[in-house]
Amino acid sequence: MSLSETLLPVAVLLPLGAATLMLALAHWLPPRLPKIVAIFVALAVCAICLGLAHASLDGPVRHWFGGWTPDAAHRPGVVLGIGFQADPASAALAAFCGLMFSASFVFAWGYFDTEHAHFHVLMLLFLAAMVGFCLTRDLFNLFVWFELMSIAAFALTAYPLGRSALEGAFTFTVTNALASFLMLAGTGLLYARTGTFDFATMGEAVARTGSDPVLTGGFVLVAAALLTKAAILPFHLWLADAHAVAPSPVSVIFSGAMVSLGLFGLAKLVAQVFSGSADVTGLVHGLLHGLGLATALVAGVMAFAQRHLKRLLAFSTISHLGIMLTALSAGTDTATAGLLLYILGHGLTKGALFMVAGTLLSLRQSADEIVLYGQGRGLWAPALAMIGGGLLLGGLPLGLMHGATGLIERSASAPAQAITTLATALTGAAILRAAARIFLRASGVPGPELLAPTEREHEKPDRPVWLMAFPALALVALALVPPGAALPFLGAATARLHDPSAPPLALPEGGSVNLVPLGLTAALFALALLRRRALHRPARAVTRAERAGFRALQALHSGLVGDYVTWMAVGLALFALASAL
Amino acid sequence: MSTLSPGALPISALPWLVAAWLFAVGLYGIVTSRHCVHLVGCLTVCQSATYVLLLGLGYVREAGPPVFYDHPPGTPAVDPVVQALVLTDIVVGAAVTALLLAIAIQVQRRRGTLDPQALRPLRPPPPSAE
Amino acid sequence: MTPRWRLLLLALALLVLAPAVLRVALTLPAFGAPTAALGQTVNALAPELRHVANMVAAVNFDLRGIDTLGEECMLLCAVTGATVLLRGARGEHDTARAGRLPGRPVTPRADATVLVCRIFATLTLMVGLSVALHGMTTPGGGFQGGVIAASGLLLLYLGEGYAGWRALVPPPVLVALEGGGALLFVLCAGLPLLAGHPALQNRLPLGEFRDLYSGGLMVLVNAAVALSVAGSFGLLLVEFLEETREAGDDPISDEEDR
Amino acid sequence: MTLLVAALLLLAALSGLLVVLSRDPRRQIFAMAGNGLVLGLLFLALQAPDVALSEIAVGTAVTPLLFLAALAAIRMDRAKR
Repeated sequence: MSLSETLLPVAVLLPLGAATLMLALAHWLPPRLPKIVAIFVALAVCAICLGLAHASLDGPVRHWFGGWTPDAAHRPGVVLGIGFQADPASAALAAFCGLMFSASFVFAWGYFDTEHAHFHVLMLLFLAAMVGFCLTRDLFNLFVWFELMSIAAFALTAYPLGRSALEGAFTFTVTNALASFLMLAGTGLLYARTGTFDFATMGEAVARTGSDPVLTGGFVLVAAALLTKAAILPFHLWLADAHAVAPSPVSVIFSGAMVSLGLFGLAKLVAQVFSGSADVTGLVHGLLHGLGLATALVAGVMAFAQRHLKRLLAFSTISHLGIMLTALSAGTDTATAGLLLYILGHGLTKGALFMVAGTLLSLRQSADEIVLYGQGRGLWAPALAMIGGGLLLGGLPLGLMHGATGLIERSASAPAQAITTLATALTGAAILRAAARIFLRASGVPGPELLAPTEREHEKPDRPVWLMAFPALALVALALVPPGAALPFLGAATARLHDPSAPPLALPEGGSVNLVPLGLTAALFALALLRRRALHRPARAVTRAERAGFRALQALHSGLVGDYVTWMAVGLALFALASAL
Repeated sequence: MSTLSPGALPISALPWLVAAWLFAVGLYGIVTSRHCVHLVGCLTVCQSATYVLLLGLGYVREAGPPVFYDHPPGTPAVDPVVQALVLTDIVVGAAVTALLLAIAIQVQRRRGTLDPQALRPLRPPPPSAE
Repeated sequence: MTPRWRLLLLALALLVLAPAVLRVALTLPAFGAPTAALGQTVNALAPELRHVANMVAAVNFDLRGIDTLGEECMLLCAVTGATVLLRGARGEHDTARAGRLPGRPVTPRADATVLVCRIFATLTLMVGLSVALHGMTTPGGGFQGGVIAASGLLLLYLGEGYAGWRALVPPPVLVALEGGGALLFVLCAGLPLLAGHPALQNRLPLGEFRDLYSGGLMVLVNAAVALSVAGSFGLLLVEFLEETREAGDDPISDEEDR
Repeated sequence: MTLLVAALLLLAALSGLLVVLSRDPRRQIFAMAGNGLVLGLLFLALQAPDVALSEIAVGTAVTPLLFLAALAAIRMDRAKR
């Protein structure tokens, strides 16, 4: 075995080993050690995966656990064991997860002082699950990491033990547990038909079978689970509650990496397993595209109407996930490349923004932009990170996200482009509005956001500001890297996601600078801050209508677990309808 | 689909329909539940649907268990792979149930109620903010 | 949404789903005649390749061992989460404290009860151990054995009462068992890498078919799972039973706690 | 399909319904233990003794016990209020 083949399982086993060791010794470890170990393990995982990404440029790196290679059974189409496979895209995403975790560990320094290593044990298991999710090439193994990711996330959400955190965690657990049952059932259906779990072998079987309700049903169940994780309308309702109430260092991971992994998993499955099924590709191009657009728009509007900073960011995450789903459903090579780049750019930016929210929760004891009005003075580093992040999300023509948007829009229709641009502008303007209120004392009468739910809470104070600000600024700086440098790698990554031996793709060098999103962001931002109390009758009527509209939308996101589960069933029904037509 | 006429429903589809039934019933329970602990119980019903489905998929008529202690290897046996998948999942399912129950206990302590209709993570702002 | 509307929406969704479910159910391979080749291949090959009689164990601990490691970690996550939730609210930041809560008023128990409970607890433990040990040859294995052994703890609780019980099963030991078992599994997976073999490769002598020791590395993995599951479920039971006691029942004296 | 498997499948469907319909959590525990037992027997009939063992240990013993403990804790909290 070559070095990279040996290192492939280490990327998962290292965090697992560190976590179990820390748990076994939790009672006797000095309190500082787990924090240091966790940072180094996350960095090591990042380094290993970067190495794997580099090595896989010469062809995919594979590792068969227990030595059960596909020919161990001496029967074609029967794969006895489980394989990991690093292609450039998967390995790069795993490395990205390692990076986000190390940033989050630095940010969380001092947050969980009193607890016995439990936080770090859970986080390391979480990291291992995400890396495994990226690297596996076995459907049931994918389910295992998906579920491990979910369970670690449940536990971490409830960790602060606050009222909201507990209720958010309850909703989160119920909806996502249901999603994992769906995924297990879907995996079972696909196994019953194809007789294998291995992606490549399953892909061949799917292409042989052709149109078949069992395969489509299996895909729908698995996709519904992944879309629940990726918070796509109407499966998205849990996210805003969970991300808003989880501890900030955990929210960084949730919004920055976990949710977009759901979409990456879906993209990988569509490319490697279901590319030969016309039914499935029809669903992807049709229903998923519509769902993506709807998600982007609804969540964008919801983000604009929030006052609780973390909830605002959570809705912005949903909105951007909708945009990513449109890229996924477009299915062209440039759009897929755009999707991969967007995951990175969005994750870095959103991670930084959640860190800013966490900083405010720690230093100013609130995350409500109206309560915090003018309280951010003197915190120049978080202000810088927040304004930078808001501009990036709002379409600043610099950095990874802009490059990604350029790639995605090449294969988007004009109405789709209009919707995604509007969604981008709404989320960007919402964040900038909050930043202006908190840090610059800019005012304007609050609009619909005044009615949004909020919570009085805080996070552990007395943590060094620079340890919280540095990772946020570093992530924003990384998101500002010019995308041109990454294009050759991205070309190889996109091509290999579909076919491990494909030649690298030549991606179009950065297109024209598109200033429309930024202009729209600025306009919405100005609109929010120039708002004055409605005095005249027509103005009042407009305000009332606006409030009624937003109230209806807020009512949809009721926070009641029964509602959320009902909407999940509706989502499944949508899939059933779309595949029957 | 020509096989969709109601009279021609083959009995061999029974396990799949039972699985779908269990899942639907569980969903109904979750949606109408007025007590979080009851809701968790309904969730376990949904989960049992996946077990029935998977084990049904591996069943082979007139075959023995995939344990060759009494029968020599080579005697017909059912699919061991789906059994392995379900086996571990049952244990994990119990642990997730425990996690949910722990959350429910704490919700009761913090809120004094366990009616899912009354639990929503973030509350509308206090009127004083106007 | 009012509950009525919600129910209506759910009914509508299920109604739409019903024909789709029916269609899938009717196109699936008929019950009792699966077409998947993997399972039958395992049945045909694994007895010879791994010298074990229980195919489920062969799949769980060897062929798809990394899945089992993942499931093991889920268990760890869920139990750790539940522990944090329950303990955090009791204000027990120190794990040691949960292990020694002296001064619990002991309800006097008849000697016969204590004896019967001790006997049954021992029996349960033995059954659990036996189920775990015979995992390679007969139905059973680390998962089931671990759960059974952990439920033996409950009988001890009935017999010994709270104080004696807490003294017998201190949570730090259970946590160490839980984490240590999983660590052993990770080592089983990782150590072959150092020798240049694939992770989890079964390099130990395979033993005799139908023997207690058969399956090589699988025996070790099975033991690791048994330890970890027993520790996890033991901890879960301890923490939940702790919740059923009044908080003010037994004020902890500081001297004893130190 | 043998009659036994069919009967157990229908019984499982019924006991699952009972779990959902027992709205009182304390009564639901008994329904749940019954459901676990039925499922265990069904798995045994489906030639899955390993899974049956696991389901009976977990479904009829450990899970109901956890529910009992949780309900006791909740009752105590309600009594305090």
